Amino acid sequence: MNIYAKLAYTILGFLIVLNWGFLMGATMRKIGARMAGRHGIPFKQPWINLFKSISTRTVITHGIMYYIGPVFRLTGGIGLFLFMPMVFTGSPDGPWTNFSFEGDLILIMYFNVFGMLGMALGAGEGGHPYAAMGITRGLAQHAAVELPLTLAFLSIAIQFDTFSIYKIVEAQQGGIMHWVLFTNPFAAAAIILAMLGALGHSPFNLVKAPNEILIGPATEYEGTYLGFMMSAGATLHVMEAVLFMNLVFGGATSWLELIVKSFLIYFWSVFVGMVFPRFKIEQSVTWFFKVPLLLGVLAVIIFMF
Amino acid sequence: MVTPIFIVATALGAGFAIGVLNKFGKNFTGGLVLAAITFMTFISYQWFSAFQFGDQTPEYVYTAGFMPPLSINLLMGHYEAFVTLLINFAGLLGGIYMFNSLKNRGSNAQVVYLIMLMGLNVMVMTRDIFNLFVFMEVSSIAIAGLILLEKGTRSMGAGFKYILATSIISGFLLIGIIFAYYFTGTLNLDGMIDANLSGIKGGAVAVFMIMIAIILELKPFPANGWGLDLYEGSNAGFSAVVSAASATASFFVLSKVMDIAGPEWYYYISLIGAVTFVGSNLLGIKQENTRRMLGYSSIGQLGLLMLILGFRDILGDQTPYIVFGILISHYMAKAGLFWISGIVKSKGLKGWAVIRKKPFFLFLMGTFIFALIGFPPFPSFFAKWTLVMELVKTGNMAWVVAILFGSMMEAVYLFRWFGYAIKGENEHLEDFKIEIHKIVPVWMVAIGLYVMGYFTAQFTEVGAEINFIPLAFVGLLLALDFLPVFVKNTIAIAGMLAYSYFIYPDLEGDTLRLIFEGIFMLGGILALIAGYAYKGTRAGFYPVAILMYAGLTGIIEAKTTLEFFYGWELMTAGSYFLIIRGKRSMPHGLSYMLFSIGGAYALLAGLGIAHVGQDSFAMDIINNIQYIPYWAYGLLIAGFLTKTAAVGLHIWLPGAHGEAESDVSPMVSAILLKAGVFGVVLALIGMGAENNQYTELAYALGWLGAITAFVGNLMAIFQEDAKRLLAYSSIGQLGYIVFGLAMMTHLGWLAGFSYVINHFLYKAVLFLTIGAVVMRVGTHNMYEMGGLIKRMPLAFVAVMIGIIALSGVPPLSGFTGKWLFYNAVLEKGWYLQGALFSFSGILAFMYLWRLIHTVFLGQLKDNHRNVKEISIWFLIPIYTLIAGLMVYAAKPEWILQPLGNMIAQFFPDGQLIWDGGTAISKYGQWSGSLIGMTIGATFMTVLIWLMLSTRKAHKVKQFDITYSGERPERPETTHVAYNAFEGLYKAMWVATIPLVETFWDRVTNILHDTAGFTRRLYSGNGQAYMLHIVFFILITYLVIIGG
Amino acid sequence: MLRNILIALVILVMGYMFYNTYSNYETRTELAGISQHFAAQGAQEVGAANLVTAIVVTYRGFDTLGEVTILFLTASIIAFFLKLKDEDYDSSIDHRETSELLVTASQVLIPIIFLFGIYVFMNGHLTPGGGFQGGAIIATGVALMIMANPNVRLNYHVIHWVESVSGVSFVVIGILGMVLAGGFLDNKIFGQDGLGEFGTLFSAGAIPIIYSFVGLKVGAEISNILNKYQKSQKEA
Amino acid sequence: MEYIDLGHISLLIGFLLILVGFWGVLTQKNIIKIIVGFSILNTGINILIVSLGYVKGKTAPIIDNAVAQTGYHDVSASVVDPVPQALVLTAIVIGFGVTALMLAYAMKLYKAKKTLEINKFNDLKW
Repeated sequence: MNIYAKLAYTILGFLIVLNWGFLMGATMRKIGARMAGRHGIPFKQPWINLFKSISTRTVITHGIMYYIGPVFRLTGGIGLFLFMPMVFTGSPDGPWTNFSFEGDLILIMYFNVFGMLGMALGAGEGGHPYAAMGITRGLAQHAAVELPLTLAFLSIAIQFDTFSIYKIVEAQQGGIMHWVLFTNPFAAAAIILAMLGALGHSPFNLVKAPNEILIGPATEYEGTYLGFMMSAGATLHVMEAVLFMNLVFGGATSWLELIVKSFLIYFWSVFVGMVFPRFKIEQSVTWFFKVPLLLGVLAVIIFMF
Repeated sequence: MVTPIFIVATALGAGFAIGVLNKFGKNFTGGLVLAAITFMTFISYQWFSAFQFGDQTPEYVYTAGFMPPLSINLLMGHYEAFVTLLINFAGLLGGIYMFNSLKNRGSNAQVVYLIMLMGLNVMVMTRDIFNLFVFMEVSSIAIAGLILLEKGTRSMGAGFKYILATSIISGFLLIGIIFAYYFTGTLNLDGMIDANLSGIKGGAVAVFMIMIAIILELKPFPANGWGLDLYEGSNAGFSAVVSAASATASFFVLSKVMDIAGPEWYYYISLIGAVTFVGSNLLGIKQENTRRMLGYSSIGQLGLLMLILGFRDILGDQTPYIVFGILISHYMAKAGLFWISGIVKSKGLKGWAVIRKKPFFLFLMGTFIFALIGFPPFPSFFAKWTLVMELVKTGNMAWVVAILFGSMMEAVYLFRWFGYAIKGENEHLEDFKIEIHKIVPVWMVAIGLYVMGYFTAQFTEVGAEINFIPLAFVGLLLALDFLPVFVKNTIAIAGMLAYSYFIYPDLEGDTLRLIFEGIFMLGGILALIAGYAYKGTRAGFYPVAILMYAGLTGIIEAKTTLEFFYGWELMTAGSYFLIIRGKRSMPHGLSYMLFSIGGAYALLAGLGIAHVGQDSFAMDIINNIQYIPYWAYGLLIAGFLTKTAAVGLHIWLPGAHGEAESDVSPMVSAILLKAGVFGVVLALIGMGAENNQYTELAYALGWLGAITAFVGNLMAIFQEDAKRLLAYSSIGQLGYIVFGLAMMTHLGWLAGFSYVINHFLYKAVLFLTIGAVVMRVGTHNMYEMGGLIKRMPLAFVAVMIGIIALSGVPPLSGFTGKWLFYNAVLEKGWYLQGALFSFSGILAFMYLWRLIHTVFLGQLKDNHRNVKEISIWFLIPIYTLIAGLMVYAAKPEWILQPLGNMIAQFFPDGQLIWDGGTAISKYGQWSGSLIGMTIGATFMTVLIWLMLSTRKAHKVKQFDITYSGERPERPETTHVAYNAFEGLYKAMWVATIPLVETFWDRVTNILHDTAGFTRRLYSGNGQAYMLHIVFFILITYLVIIGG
Repeated sequence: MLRNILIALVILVMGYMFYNTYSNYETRTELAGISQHFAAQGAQEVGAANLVTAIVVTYRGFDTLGEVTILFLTASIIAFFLKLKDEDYDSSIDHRETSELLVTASQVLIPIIFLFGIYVFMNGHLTPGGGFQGGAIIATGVALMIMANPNVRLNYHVIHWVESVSGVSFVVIGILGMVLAGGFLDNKIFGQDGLGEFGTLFSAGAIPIIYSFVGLKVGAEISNILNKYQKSQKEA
Repeated sequence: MEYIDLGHISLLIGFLLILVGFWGVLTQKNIIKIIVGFSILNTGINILIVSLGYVKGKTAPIIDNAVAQTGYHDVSASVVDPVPQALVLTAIVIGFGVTALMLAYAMKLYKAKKTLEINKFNDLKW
C-alpha cells in the first residue's frame, strides 16, 4: 500500500473515531441522565458544543504554554490513534493499521502520557489553582492505575511473546475462547478493573471533580481551545477503549465490531460510575493497590514458573 | 662520616655546658640547643643517605673498648639511621616551633628538651637491654618534665599521671630484664636472641615482662588514659614531638625487642595492636576536644603499626615499605595537626571554623587529614593498599576487617572536625595570630608529605608520571588561586581539553572507556563553562574540581587495580571538597565522605581478594577471581554502589547534591555518579558477562536497582527543594541503570547504557538550569518560585525538554531506554522487578511536572518580577547538551548501534536488528526517527490550525482568573505548590518511612553510645590508670602465659 | 571497699605471677655468662680491684652516663618547674629554731662528711663505693647543713659550675677514650700500660678521674635538688 | 628445695616488697603515700636484682687479698656476680631521680589545689 492510500485511510479512520467519540460521549451522558431520571442532552450536543467553541470570537491567552497545551493534548490523542492498529484485516500492512508499524505496545503506553503532560503544562501557565490541583490528582491516580495495568500488559506480552499489538490481536482470532479474557483471566481481570481508573469515570473522577471545581484543568480553557480539548477527549476515550479491546477482547475485524466493543468497554466504566460514589484520591490510589495490583501480580507470576 | 656516638656526645656536651653558658642569655642557649639538634640531624641524615643512596653496611659502635656482650654497643643500620633521622628532624622542627615556649621556661627547659631527644636516639640505637631501660627512663623523665611547658593544673595532672604510669611500666621492665639476665647470662640483645630466652624454663615470664612493658610504652588500649592526658595536657608543640618522635622511637624499640620474644608473640602483638587501633578510634568519635581527639588518633595509629609489626613474618619484604608508609604519614600529618592546634588554640572542634580566616591553613589541615586517612598521593595510601593486599592474600580477612573498621572510625571524627573547620560559623570567633617560627615547621611537614608520597609511589605502578601530571595541574591551579575566575576557568578548560586530546589515542577503539571518558571530560568541560558566570576569585574551587576530574580520568585509564583505586580515591577527595563548598553542606559532606570511604574500603577488600592467586595487579584480574569470588564481587559492587547511591547507601546524596553550588550539582550528579556505574560495569564484566556464574548476585543487584529506582522517584515527589528533587531523581535514575546492567543480557546492558548517556545529558541540563535559576531567585524552595516562564523562557524550554526526555515520553530520547527496558525485562523474565521499574517511571511524571509547574508555571511571585533570564554562561552548556539530546532523539541508531557493537563483545546473543532506523527486537519494533516525524507532523498540523483560528487571542493579566467566586490579589494564594501531592502521600506514606535513615541513625547511635560508655573508663584518676595498666598486664599474662 | 577487694585480687594474681618466676629460681653455685668473664679477666683488662666499679664505669660506662644524665635531668626539671628566680635563693623563711645539738654537730660533722664523700668516690675502684655513693654522701652533708640552718645560702653559682664542668669533663673523657683508646668511655686513655699498679689509688686508668667527676656531679646535683626544694617552700 | 637458702630468702623478700609497694600504690589516696609506695616497690626490685646475682657461698666482687684468686687476679671461682650489683646502682639512681621528680610534682600539685588527694586531679578525662 502506498503512502497516499495509507494517509487517506488514516484520515478517514480518524474522522470515524472522532465522530464515534462524540456520539459515544453523548450516549453515555444520556444514559447517565436517564438513570438519574433526567431527560439528558440531545445526541447532537457534542457537535454543537464543538462548533460553538471553535467559532467563538474572543480568545484569550495566558502565555505560550497556555497556548500550546491543547496542541499537546490533541497531538496526544491523534498520535495514539496513529500508532494503534484499529481493525484487524489479516495483514500488518492492512488499511486500518495506521502507523502502528513504527512502534508497539510500549510506545502506546508512554505516548498515552504525552497529551496529559502537555495539558498539565498548558493549564499550569494559567495560574489557576484548580488546574494544578486537578493535575496533581490526575498524575497520582494515573500512577496507581498504571501499576496493575503495566503488570497486565506485561503478562499479555509474555503470553504471546510479543509487544506488537497487531500480533496480540492476531493471536486472539478464531473464536471467543481465544480472547485474552479467557486465555489469561488474571491479566484480563486486572485490566478490566484498572480500566475504570484509566477511563476516569466515577468513582475515579476526582481528577475532574465536575461538581465542585468545574472540570479541572479545562476550567481555564474556552473557545477554540475548548474545541480542541473536546476533540482530543473524544479521541482519547475511544482510543483507550480500543487499546483494551485489542489487548483483552480479541480486537476488531470490522469497524462495527470496533464500535460495539468499544461502546461496551466504555459503558462498563460508566455503569460502575453510576453505582459508586466518588473516591478521594488517596482512597482510589489505595484501591488500585489492592485487588487490581494483586491480580496483576498473579497474572505475571503464573508465567514465572 | 661522623660516628653516631656524637649524637649522644653533642647533646650531653651542650646540655651540661649550658649550666655555665646560660649567662649569655636564653636566646643564646636556645640557639645552641637548636644547633646541637641540627648537628644530630645531620649525623643521622649522613648515615641515612649513605644507606639509602650508597652501599653502606650497618655499623656497630662499641663503647669502653670492649666487645659486646661485655660492653654496651650501639648499632647504626639503615632503619636506625632512618628512625633517628625522623626523631631528630621532628626534634628540630619542634624546637623551632617551641622556641619561645622553651625560652620562657629558661635554659633548663631547653636542656631537658635536648636530652629527651638524645634519650630517644639511644633507645633506637642501643643493642643492650639494660641500656635501653636507662635511656627509656631518660626520655620518659624528660617528657614528664616537659609536659609542664604548658601552664595550669591540667598539664600538671597529666604529667603526674604520666610519671605514675611510666614508673609502673619501668618497674616491670626492670624485673623482666634482671630475670632475662639471670636466665641468659647476658644483657646484650643479640646474645639474648641467640640464647632463645622464651625457650628456657622460666624465661617466658621474663620475656613477658619485658615485652609487656615495651608494649605498654606504646599506650595500648585500654591501658592508655595517661597517654591521652599527655597529648591533651601538654603544649601543642610538645604533643607533636611526642607523637612524632617519642612514639616512633617506642615503636622501633618494640620491633627490636620482639626478636627476643620470638614468633609466638607476633600474634599477640598484632592482637593488641588491632584492639588498640579499633578501640581508640572508636572512642575518638565521641571527642569534642581537638587535642584529645588527636591523641586518640595517634594511639590508634600506633596500634595499626603494632598490628603490622606482628605480621612481619607474613608480610615479609613488604613490611618495611608498609611500615614506612604508615609511619611517615602519621609522623608528618600528626605533628602538623598538633602544631596547627597550637596556633589555632581552639579546644573544641567547633571553634576550628576560625581557621578559614587564614585559608591556606585549611589547605594544610586538609593535607594532614587526608594523609592520615590514607588518601592518595600520600604514603599511607600505598602502604594501606599493600597491607590489605598482602593480608588478604594470606587469608587474614578478619584482620583486614579490623583495620578497615578502625580506619573508618578515624575518618568519622577527623572529617567531622574538618567539616567544622570548613563550614562552621566563624564570624564570632576571634582571629588567631601566626608566628613565623610556628608556621615554618607546619609547611615543612606538609610539603614533606607530598614529596614522600611521590617517593612512595615510585615503588608501585602508580609511580608513572602520567598519574602525577593531573596532580601537578591541580597544584598549578592551587598556586594560581588568587587569579579571577575568568582566567582560572579558561586555564582549567584548556587543561581538560589538552588532556582529552592527549589521552584520546590511548582509548581509541575501546568504546566502553570512551563513553565514560567522554561523559567525564566533555561533561566536565561543559560544566566548567558555566563557571564563567561566577565573579571574584572563587577561591579553592578549581583545584578541587580538577582533582575530581583527575581521579575520574584516572579510573578510566587505569591499567592496574592500584591505579584504579588511586584514581577512585582522588576522585573521592576532589568531589568531597566540591560538595562541601555548598552553603549548608557540612553534614552532607561528612556523610558523603563516610559512605565513600566505606565504599572505598569495600573496594579495597574486594580488589585484595581478586589479587589472591594472581601474579600481577593488572585490571583483568577481576575477570578471573579465584578465591571466594562471591565475596569479592559482592564487595566490589557494594563499593561501587556507594557512589551510585543504591538504596541503603543513598542517604548522603540528596543533601550533597541538593546543597551543592549551581554548577557543582551537575558535576557531581550527571558526571560523578557515572564513576560508580563504570565500576559496576567492570565488576559485571569480571563476573563473566554472558557466562555469568554469579546469578544470585546479579539477581540481588537487579532487585536493588529496581527498589532504588522506586524509592528515589517516590521520594523525589515529596521534596519541596528543587535541587533535592533532582537529587532524588538521580538516585532513581541510577537505580534504572543498575537494574539494566544487572540483567546481564545484551538488551539489558543496552538499556542501561542508553540510560547512562541519557541521564548524563538531561540531568546535566536540569541541574544546570535549576542551579542557574536558583542563583537568580536565591532560594531552593519551589513553592517560593513560580511563573518564571515569563522571566526566563529559555530556561523553561530547557527544563521542558529535560523533563520530557527524562519521563520517557516519545519522541524524545528517554523513550529509547524505556523501550529497551521492557524488551530486556521480557527476555530476562524479571517481570516483577520490571513492573516496579515501570511504576517508578510513572512516578517520575509527578515530580517532573511538579518541578516545571511550581518553578516556571503557576503564579509569578512579586519579588521575582524583575529577575533576569539565567546567565548566558549557563545557557551555552545547557543548549549544547540539549542539542545532544535532540540528535539522540532524532537518530537513536547513531548512538545505539555503536553501543550495541560494544556490548556484543560481552553479550553476543540477543542483539537488536537494525532495519534502517527501525530497531527490531524479539518482541517488537520501534523506529525513533519515524515516530519523531509522525508526532512532529501531527503537532505542527494541529499547532498551525490553532494559530490560524486564534490569531486575535489577547493576552490577559496574571490575576485574570476566577475561582470560587474569588479573584486572587497575591500570587501565593493560588500557587498550588507546597505539599502538592498530598493525596498520594496519604496513600503511600508507608513507603516513605525513612527506614534506611533510621537504620544508619541506629548504627551511629550504637557506636556513639559504645564509645561514650567505654570512654568513662578514662576517669582521669591517675591511680585508676595505674590499675588499668596492672590489669592489662595480668590479663595479658593469663592469656599469653596461662595459669 | 569493693575497690580494695578488687585490688587485693589483683595483687594476688600478681603474686601468682611472681610465684611462677620464683619457682623457676635456683640458687647459682657458680658464675655464668658475662660475669664469668668479668670475674676472670676484669682485673686484668680494666685494672680496677672493685669489679663492680670496673663494670659501672668502664664496661657499662654508657649506662653510667645515662644515670648521670637522669640526675641532671631531674635537677633541671625541678629547676624549671619549681621556677626559682635569683632573688629566691637569697630569700629567707621563718622557721622554728633548730636544735642546738644539730647545729653544733653539723659544724663538726660536715667537713668530715665531705671528706668522707671525697674519699669514697676517689677510691671507688678499690673499695666499696664510688662516684654515686660519694656524691650522695656529700649531699647528706648539704642536707645536714640545710637542716641545721634552713636559711643557709648555698652558692648556687658554684654548684652550677661544678655540675656543668664535671658533666662536660665526663663527656670529654668519654670522647678521649674514643680518640686515645678503644672506644667511647674506654678507661685506657693512658694506654694499656698506663693502667697503673693494680690496687693503688692511681690505677685503673680513667676510672678514678671519671668517678671523681661523677662524684662531684652527683653531689652537686643532689645538693641542687635539695636546695631547690628548700628554697621553693616559701611559695607554699 | 631442701632448705631455704639466702638467694631464695632475699628473692622472696624482694617479691613481697614489690607486692606491698603495689598495694600502697594502688590503694593509697594520698600522693605522698603513693610515692612512698613506689619507693617500697623500687626497693623490692633492687633486692630482687641483687639476689639474682647471688652465688652460693661466694664473696663480694672486690679483689683483695682475702679473695681466693687463680691466675692473675682471676676470682671467677670465689665471688658473686658483679653485674647485678652494677645494675642495681643504676636502678637506685634512676629510682632516686624519679622519686625526686614525683616529689617535685607533689609540691606543685599541692600548691595548685591545696590537696594531695589523687582523685582530685582529674581535670583531663574521657
